[in-house]
Amino acid sequence: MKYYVTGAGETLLVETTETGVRIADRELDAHIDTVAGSTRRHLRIGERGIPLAARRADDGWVMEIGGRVVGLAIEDERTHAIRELAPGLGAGAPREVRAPMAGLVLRLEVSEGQHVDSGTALIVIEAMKMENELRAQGPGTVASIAAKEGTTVNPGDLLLTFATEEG
Amino acid sequence: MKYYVTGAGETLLVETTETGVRIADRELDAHIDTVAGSTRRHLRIGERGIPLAARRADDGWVMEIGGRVVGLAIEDERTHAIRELAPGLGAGAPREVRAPMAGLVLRLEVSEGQHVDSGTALIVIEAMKMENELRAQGPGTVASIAAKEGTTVNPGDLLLTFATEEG
Amino acid sequence: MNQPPFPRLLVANRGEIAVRVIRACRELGIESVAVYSEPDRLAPHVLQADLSVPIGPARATESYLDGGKLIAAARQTNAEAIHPGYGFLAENPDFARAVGEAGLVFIGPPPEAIAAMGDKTRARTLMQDAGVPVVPGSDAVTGGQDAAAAARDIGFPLMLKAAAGGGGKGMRIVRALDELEPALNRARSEAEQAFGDPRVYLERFLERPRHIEIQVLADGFGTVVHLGERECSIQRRHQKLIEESPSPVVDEALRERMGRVAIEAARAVGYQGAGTVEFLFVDGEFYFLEMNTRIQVEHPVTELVTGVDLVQEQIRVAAGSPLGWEPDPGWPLGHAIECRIGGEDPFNGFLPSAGRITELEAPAGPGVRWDSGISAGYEVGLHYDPLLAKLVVHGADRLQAINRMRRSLEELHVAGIITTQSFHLAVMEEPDFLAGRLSIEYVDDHPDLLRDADLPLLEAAAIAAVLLEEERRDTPRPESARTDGRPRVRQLSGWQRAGVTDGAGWGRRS
Amino acid sequence: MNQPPFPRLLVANRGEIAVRVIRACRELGIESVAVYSEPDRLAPHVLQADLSVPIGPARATESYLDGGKLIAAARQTNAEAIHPGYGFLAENPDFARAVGEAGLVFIGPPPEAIAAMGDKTRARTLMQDAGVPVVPGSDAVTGGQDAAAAARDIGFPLMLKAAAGGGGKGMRIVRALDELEPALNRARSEAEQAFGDPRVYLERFLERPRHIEIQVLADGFGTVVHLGERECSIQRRHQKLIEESPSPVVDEALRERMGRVAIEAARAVGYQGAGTVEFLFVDGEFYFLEMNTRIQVEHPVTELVTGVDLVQEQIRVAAGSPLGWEPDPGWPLGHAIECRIGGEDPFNGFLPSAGRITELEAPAGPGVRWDSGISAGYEVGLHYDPLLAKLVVHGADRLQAINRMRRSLEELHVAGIITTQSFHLAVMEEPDFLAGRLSIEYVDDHPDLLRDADLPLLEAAAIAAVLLEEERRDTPRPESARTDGRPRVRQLSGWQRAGVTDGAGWGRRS
Repeated sequence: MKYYVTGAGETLLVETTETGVRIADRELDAHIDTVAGSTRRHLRIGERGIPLAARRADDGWVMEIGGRVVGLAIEDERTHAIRELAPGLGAGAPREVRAPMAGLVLRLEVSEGQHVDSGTALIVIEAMKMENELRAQGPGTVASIAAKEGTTVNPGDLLLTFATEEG
Repeated sequence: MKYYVTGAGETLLVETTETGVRIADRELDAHIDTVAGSTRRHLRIGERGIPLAARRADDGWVMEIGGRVVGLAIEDERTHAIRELAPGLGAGAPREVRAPMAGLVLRLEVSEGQHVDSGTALIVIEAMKMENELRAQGPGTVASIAAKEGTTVNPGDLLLTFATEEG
Repeated sequence: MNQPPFPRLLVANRGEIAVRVIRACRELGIESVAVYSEPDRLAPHVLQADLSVPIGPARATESYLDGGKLIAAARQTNAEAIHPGYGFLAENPDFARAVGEAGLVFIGPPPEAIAAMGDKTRARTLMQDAGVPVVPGSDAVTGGQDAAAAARDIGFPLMLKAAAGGGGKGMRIVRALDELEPALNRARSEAEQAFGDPRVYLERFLERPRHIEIQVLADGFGTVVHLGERECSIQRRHQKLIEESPSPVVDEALRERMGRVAIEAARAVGYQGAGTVEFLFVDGEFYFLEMNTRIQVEHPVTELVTGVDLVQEQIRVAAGSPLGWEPDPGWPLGHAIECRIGGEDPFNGFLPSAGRITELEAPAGPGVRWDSGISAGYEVGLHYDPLLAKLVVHGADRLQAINRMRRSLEELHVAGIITTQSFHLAVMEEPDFLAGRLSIEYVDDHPDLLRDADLPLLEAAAIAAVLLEEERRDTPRPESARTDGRPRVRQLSGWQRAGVTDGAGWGRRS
Repeated sequence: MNQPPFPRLLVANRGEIAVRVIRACRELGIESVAVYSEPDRLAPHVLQADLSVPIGPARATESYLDGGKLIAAARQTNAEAIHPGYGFLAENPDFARAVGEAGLVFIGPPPEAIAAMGDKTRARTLMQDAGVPVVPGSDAVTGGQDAAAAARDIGFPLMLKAAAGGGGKGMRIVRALDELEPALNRARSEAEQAFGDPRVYLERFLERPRHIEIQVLADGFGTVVHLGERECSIQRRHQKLIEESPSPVVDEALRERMGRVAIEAARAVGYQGAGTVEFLFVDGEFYFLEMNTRIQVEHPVTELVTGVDLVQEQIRVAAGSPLGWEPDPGWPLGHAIECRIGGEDPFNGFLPSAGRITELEAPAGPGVRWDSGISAGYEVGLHYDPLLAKLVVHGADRLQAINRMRRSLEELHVAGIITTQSFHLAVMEEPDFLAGRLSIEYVDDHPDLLRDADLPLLEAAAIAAVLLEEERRDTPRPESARTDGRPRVRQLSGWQRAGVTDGAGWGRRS
């Protein structure tokens, strides 16, 4: 089975085989074990061991590897093909901006319908006695705002939806 | 509610009250908390904190406290009274000797019907490359033997039953 | 065991420093009393203390910053002394005075010494009088003309600083005369807001200095010793991240010179207990920055290269014992490095990360010290400082210490929250750090430290994810069916976890 | 990082010492190769190594003791060197020779040095020739008459010892002439069984000696240095339990004298690498016992009081580097103590305790080193040595080290198996230990160390149990109903968990 794995701005094609995986034209003898009662895993590629920790996210995996945390989205070949064949499916669709931590909504910096550029401040959340500013990742239009100033939010709470543009 | 708690050769009477417990004529303000996701507990007697770990055993608790492991049997008042009113219930009844660890049964040192004194060797189990000898805790007669030489046993497996005598 | 310095001592703090002080008490035979706010009811410092007293809600002003409650808790438990740790009330002269007036011993210097060092312009004057080199500068200026005159004397670029405080508040760099007046107005208004005191003074601005500080220890009999230096140049927004001892640029002669000056500085304010004299160091010259009148976060690196337990000595001296020993001419012994492990995401503008720590495996083995205020199952909240633990290593030399720190950082496993572990790992491989080329601009000068995971790491992660995905798909999933074909993670990830997949998008406001 | 001594090294061991060697490799920039038997597939040493190779089933003779498999694993992974750790094949001259013949570097002394020290009578003779004091005794005796003649020279009481081995096998104390012949026959038969070699020799029996040993380190250029002593008197059936450095009875002059003798002993066999010369010490005199030609379990106490990483030095020297440094006249620095944490129940005759470690919180903070081969979730089996971890502390003096060890032992929390933690805690409070009054009979001389929990502890446990019981009864229990009124725990506990509730009933056979 072929999978498209996306993380840290890269998409990698990984194919599973009888004895392991194929990646970038290399056949690797690869196995993974779970350490009992923990998120720790032991990936073996040939004799090489790579310790990591993995937990499942919505439709992918969050990996702790080499002291880093990497979020990876996974699509199998069929899903990937369907998405590729339906261009524009994602474009212009509302994107959700969610709270990455608990805190107090100090200020909304934008209003509904406002067009923003990449880097525009959207919202400021106070946590650990610091003000944390969320900025737009790309150009787009604010579709709706769910957060209210002066209220507290929890991680994952919807803050606002945002229609991005191609490009 | 009154409880009889037996461990390390002592039996203590502990009564629960509105605010804590009564023990040996002392009223103590006592509370216990569980540390999330672990067997660790925090017992507070007044302002004093006593860290311990507790797990439930068959009819009591195994406590790790001050670096020691203590097994405690608990009876409530009613159960205790019933047992006290039926003297001799336990006396002469078969007592089970169970394997305290996994290992190989190297030798049976006694046979069925044999009378033994306190300290007589009953059975030898090999584990961690050492021979471990189980000895009788008091005088009695071997009622039945479940263990077989040359077989492996797991912790808790019945090895033999033993009829003790009073005294 | 010898007679303990006090039968019972209250620790007026939380987190790793409270655990540190409680450990010192246990080793000295002192009963420790912890205090806790509501969310800290089962925090590690409470679990390790002999006694504990609740002191109010999460908000620090109603608990850890309420001196009256702390003193009442000490009285209630018959504690004879209070250790303030660092932060909270540790450098508040009024609290120190109130503790003494309540008949309790404050583990720290006399209130007058705290007050003298707390007022930055007064401290400057005191230090100048004591022969301690200070950055050329002015007294507090009253207006634009006054400031302009002082600026001409000092030269540009220069720095405006609040007289009443530190920590970056009310600070402004001024590079030319025409910038002076608007900068002065802003700095005065910031200082007024932050400290209730608008006074501002001018100092020459030093380009890329190092931060080097001297640990001192003074008893009540006039003995003041120094325990060498710590280099703390690796900072982010005036918060130290990595400290080491000895400094790569301090030799025996310079150490002796700085040590003598630090001792003079301490004597000038009648110091007692453990304290730190901070200097800026540039072009072979050092200048007094400030004195911290308390134990510091980074004290373990000095403990490792001297073998002296600073917290135990601090307590012994406060109990009226003489120091009773001399600094060893063989110090420093080897080399020590500390990395502060914070609950912050270094690839995401050091955004605070809170949540339950589901798994924790601390590094261990030769030369590794782990001072923490966390444990598995502990809930990291957003109420207090994000410092979770300090990873400190000791090696025969700087190279062995660095290699040991890298090995230890690789061993550390924390699940449930994001920590600064990966930032520290990047520093341990960065050529300027390896060469000891440091300045307080180090973090800003090395933006690559905050770059994302590289390709080999990503490939390994991708292979692991695919193998786990196959395993998962082979296993029946009773709870939730798979969703439609849209790759939700990919779409969301750029927004929910910006920085991890698409580059940093969050930042703290400066 | 400097050039690593080897690009890649195979660690022919498991457990804490394998983890220790792998950590040294990481810090030296060497890639490590772990080997593992089937049950060790996910053991900590495998998880920490860069590469790993399976070498067979649980039984050590088919895995960790199979030299051919170990050499094949090194070849398969292109490892240049093999570190044997301690135990298993560490003192097997044939294995050391085979490693060399396979073109690999054995991290240890030449096979000839291992062989010379492995034969106890030959070693005695070599040592006598080198001027090393040995316990007065005989060569191997051939029969009763021969033995009786030797016994008359030596005097009673005396000791019979196997020429081919150690560890208590084939040892017999003889207190009078008429006991000699039967004891000789039994000792010869035991020696034959244990070592395939019936040769036995006689030695004067020393009453209550201390066990004191000297760490040596030798390079390939003729430099041999010593790193001071370790006192290892606290033993149970010839297994060390607690070690410390310096010894409470060794002063600078004695250290110098013993160190010189140890260096001579090492030179006499052409020693290279790290080794230990063990002595019995009584009435101010010391006598050669044996030389261990490998790294020892208790090496960390020496590392803490010298700052030298013995495993790294061992590897560097094996790679052909000269030592390149001199012992420091300031050694020992402070005081270090090690407690071996075994999976054994000290109140139950040190009965082995196996099972899954469900929770593990290791001690930490100032002066604490934790060297372990376990982690939470790890299954402790019965196939190998019960040593799980070493808790080592470093203090400014012996008192601070003891207080630190007690504090650390109180912090240690292991759930799922029983450990020797409580035994060590009892020793840290025992007056003879506190006063440094030690001998190899210490454990037998202090049976109270193995007594049960005292009343205050029991009261606290009872209160906790009752509160938890009420909490439990208030909570619905879906799984099992309560049984009849008979107090089953109480009846069973005396039998199932003898020692915890009714006094010790289990013991290992001697």
